[in-house]
Amino acid sequence: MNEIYMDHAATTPVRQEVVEAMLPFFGSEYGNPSSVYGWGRRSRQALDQARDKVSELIGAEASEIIFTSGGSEGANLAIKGVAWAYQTKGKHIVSSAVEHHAVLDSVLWLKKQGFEVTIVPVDEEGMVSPAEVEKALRPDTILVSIMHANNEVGTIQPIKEIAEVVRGHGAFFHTDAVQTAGVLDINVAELGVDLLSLSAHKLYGPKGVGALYVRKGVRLDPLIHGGAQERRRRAGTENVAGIVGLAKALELAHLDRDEENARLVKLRDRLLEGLQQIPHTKINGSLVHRLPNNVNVCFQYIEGESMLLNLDLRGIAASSGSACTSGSLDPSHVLLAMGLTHEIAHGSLRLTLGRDNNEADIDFVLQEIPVIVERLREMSPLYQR
Amino acid sequence: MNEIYMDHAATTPVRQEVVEAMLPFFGSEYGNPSSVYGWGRRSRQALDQARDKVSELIGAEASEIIFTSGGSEGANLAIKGVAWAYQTKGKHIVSSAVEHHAVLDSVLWLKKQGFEVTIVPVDEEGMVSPAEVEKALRPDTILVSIMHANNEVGTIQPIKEIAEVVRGHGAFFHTDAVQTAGVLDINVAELGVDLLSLSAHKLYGPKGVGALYVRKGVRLDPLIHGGAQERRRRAGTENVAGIVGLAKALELAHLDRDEENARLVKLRDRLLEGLQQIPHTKINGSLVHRLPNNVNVCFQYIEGESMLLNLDLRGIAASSGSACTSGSLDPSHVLLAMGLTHEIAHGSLRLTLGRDNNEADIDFVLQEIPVIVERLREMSPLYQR
Amino acid sequence: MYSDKVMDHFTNPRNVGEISDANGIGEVGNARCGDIMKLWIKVEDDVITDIKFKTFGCGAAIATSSVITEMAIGKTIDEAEQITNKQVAEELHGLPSVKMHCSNLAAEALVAAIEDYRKNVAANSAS
Amino acid sequence: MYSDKVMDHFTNPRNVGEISDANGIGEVGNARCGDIMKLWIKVEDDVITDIKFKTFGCGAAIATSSVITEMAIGKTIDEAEQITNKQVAEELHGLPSVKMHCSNLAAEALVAAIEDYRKNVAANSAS
Ligand SMILES: Cc1ncc(COP(=O)(O)O)c(C=O)c1O
Ligand SMILES: Cc1ncc(COP(=O)(O)O)c(C=O)c1O
Repeated sequence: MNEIYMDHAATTPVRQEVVEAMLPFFGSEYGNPSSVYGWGRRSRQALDQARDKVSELIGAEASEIIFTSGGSEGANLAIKGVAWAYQTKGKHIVSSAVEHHAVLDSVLWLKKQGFEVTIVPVDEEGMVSPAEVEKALRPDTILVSIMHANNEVGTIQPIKEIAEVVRGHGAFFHTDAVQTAGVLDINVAELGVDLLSLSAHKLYGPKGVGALYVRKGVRLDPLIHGGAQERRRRAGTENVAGIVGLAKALELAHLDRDEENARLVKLRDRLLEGLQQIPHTKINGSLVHRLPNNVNVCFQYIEGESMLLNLDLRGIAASSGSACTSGSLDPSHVLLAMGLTHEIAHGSLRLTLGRDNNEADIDFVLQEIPVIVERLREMSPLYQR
Repeated sequence: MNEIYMDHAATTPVRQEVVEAMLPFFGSEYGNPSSVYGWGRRSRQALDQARDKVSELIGAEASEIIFTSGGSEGANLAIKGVAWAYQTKGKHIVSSAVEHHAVLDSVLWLKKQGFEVTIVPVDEEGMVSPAEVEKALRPDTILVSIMHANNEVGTIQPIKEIAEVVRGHGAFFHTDAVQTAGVLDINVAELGVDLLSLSAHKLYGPKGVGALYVRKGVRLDPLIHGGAQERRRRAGTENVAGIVGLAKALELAHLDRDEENARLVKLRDRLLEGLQQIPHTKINGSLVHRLPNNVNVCFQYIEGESMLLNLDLRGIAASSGSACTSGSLDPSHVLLAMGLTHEIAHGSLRLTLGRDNNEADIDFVLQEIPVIVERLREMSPLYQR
Repeated sequence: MYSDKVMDHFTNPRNVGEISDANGIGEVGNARCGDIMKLWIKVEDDVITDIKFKTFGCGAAIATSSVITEMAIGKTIDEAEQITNKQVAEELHGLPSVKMHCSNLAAEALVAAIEDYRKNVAANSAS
Repeated sequence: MYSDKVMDHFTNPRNVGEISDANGIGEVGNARCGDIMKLWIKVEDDVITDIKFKTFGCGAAIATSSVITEMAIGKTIDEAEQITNKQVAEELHGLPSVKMHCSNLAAEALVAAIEDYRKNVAANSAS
């Protein structure tokens, strides 16, 4: 069976060039970058080069990059690190209702520890408005965390405008750029953010490695204490191979970003158009401020996981905001925050395109989905023709 | 120039079989283990198998293993996680003066957050006595963290005895087994510990991955909040390749552990004996309760980093508790805790052997070191013949 | 994640549909939680002679609905009433632990249908 | 980590040793911090005509000791006194930032030696 992968927002394959860049650091170049001898210096050099590359690609300085174990650690470090370091200045944090759980749950845990939290709502397209953020800010607000683009519905937030509002109030601003790194421009000066987190495995790099940008002058308590690595802000022997892979993947992504995005937008729109032909179907998220690769729809009267299983039986890999895929009872908090009812939110399907997809894939998917939807609706007690 | 690596306590090369086990998970098997489709299920299966293997090798159940980004994260999660989860029960933590900074700095940070800490001293061999631990325990002690073997001087602690003392008082016991995993028996039931952390790159696996054992029933607040991975105790897309590599490396280590240890002990003792011929030399750590691969000596009148640089010029990779290698002013806290003076502690040299070392390496090192020591002493204002 | 037997019932669900002259109908779950099961039974001489279902829900919900129709058919209503969610899961060679509670409503739906049948019988004999 | 020039001075340190008839000796640092530098100078007509050092310390400590002997020799003591730790680091094409403070005591050792020389001269002329 032909397998078609359409879940690039969940993770991406590691590009061959990236694997090749990593391999020496599993082989002969295994030195600990903290060591003074040859092996150590060569690892250190690879690490320095990776740091230079990543910082350059996001418009930062090398000293402003902390390598992490991924997007979740980056968000946790940004949020808890700033909260702990500035708790004497204030204990109020602002975030949005559509953040990834790495952000939301960090913020909610801090709440349990005595911080105060305001969660800003979104509109029906999943958009955060700068005015709502402004309303939420207080004199004791120390940090605002709003994601760059949403991982479920692909809505791109007005980060620049929000950053301006936040800066005006003297709070720090973190953005979770896990879904946009390698896709959109994440120049930190342009965006005006103080902290930005990204993850390699979402941009054709390896799993288990990421980076956190921290603007010079912003203090952080470490999440992981210990050795003096990463300028004492993140202890632990560096994942040299992974970090080299991250830098290579980000570099490759930038080489043909514009062409690739244009190609993806075409495929995406073809897919969106085709899906809209299915009756009782709702497109989720903004059609204008949208990631080039994201399609998110709800098919009324059916449940997402049974959709996914049927797609899988036909070799199509996709994802859902269905409660059943996460083992919880509630469907996607993102779709609910956008005002969808539980019933409809349960029937969501996310298809996220990538480098390995082409028109034939889209056409195959558009041929299969209506059949599956029809079959499941036939089985549904909610559906009356 | 022939390069001889004698810093296996710092990091180890990844074994070829381990790299081969990892490769598929960079290539075709890139699925996110949380996904329901084929790619996801295959990644999940690899993850489950790795978890089964690791848990089996340490005498635990699969559900008791949390995969981490390394030894530092493991220690931080164990210590802060238990501290946060049980802070209403008590706020007192006990550790030792010779712990790795991942443990020491976690404990000291908690102190800043309002916990109370007792640091147990060690004897001149770097040994923690169960009686000293007992003395430190209080009714409000919630956690004790004592390392299994020390990374600098190789002293192996009486973990079983300490664990018994701690259990008798109803506190939890964490051991940092980063230096012993793959080398000594770390059966958690035998040892009687509640938490145990290990790191892949110290046992011929990849950097940036580790495991934390948490006995069933011990609660932990996550260090990294977010997705439901690792039974909600450690969020973030799993480093599948790294985890597979960790399991493979631990498995391989167990295959010939006894033979390899016997071989290393012979090499180690040959090295120790040779170094003792050099005048004004002190062997550090226990000669009886010692890691099979660890040699740690102080050469009076000279400083460790200049020693390392000279060794490096002859192709020998080693390490030192010298202040100058860490950028601090104080030499190794471990050597100072063992009662060495600053002067002598500055002149320490650590040689840690591994699978790639043989007798010829030992003889070469024993030929070079006396020359270097003599040369540096000639240059030293402290040395009078 | 799912056993082969679950996948078999998911891909080839038995007894999908409605029974126009059913004498018992049970519906459990709600759309809020993402699972609704509706069962139609035809009971003759206290024996379930026909049974059909419609389900809105995940793979486990569909498979448990399907398998319980096979387990119930030919049984007396007293016997059928004894079927537990646990037995349904066992008949499917197990369900993932996260699915045990939220998506295994089949036994409850069957009980609801039998109760509905009994009510109908009582109403008919009273009139 | 270290520049080639540092490594050159570290591997081939210039002017190691003592001067038996030195007329100025300077010693700075302490063993506690892991760095001790001792400098011997021979001054004739206010010019440093010979200089030697012994150093206990790391690579940077040895290299800075070595290079300052080259920088100082042939200079008048007034000129030599002006040499700063920063100039020593520059002469070595830079030092790692962690080494700038703890291991670059060379200029201070030279100043101490010159002061010792001045004291000796004063003492001699007084007697
Ligand atoms: C005893 C000990 N604990 C913890 C660590 C930290 O492990 P990692 O570098 O994998 O974070 C190390 C090594 O650096 C160690 O030797
Ligand atoms: C928006 C967003 N933030 C954070 C994360 C977490 O990244 P990671 O899985 O690398 O920890 C993800 C993906 O899982 C994401 O999509």
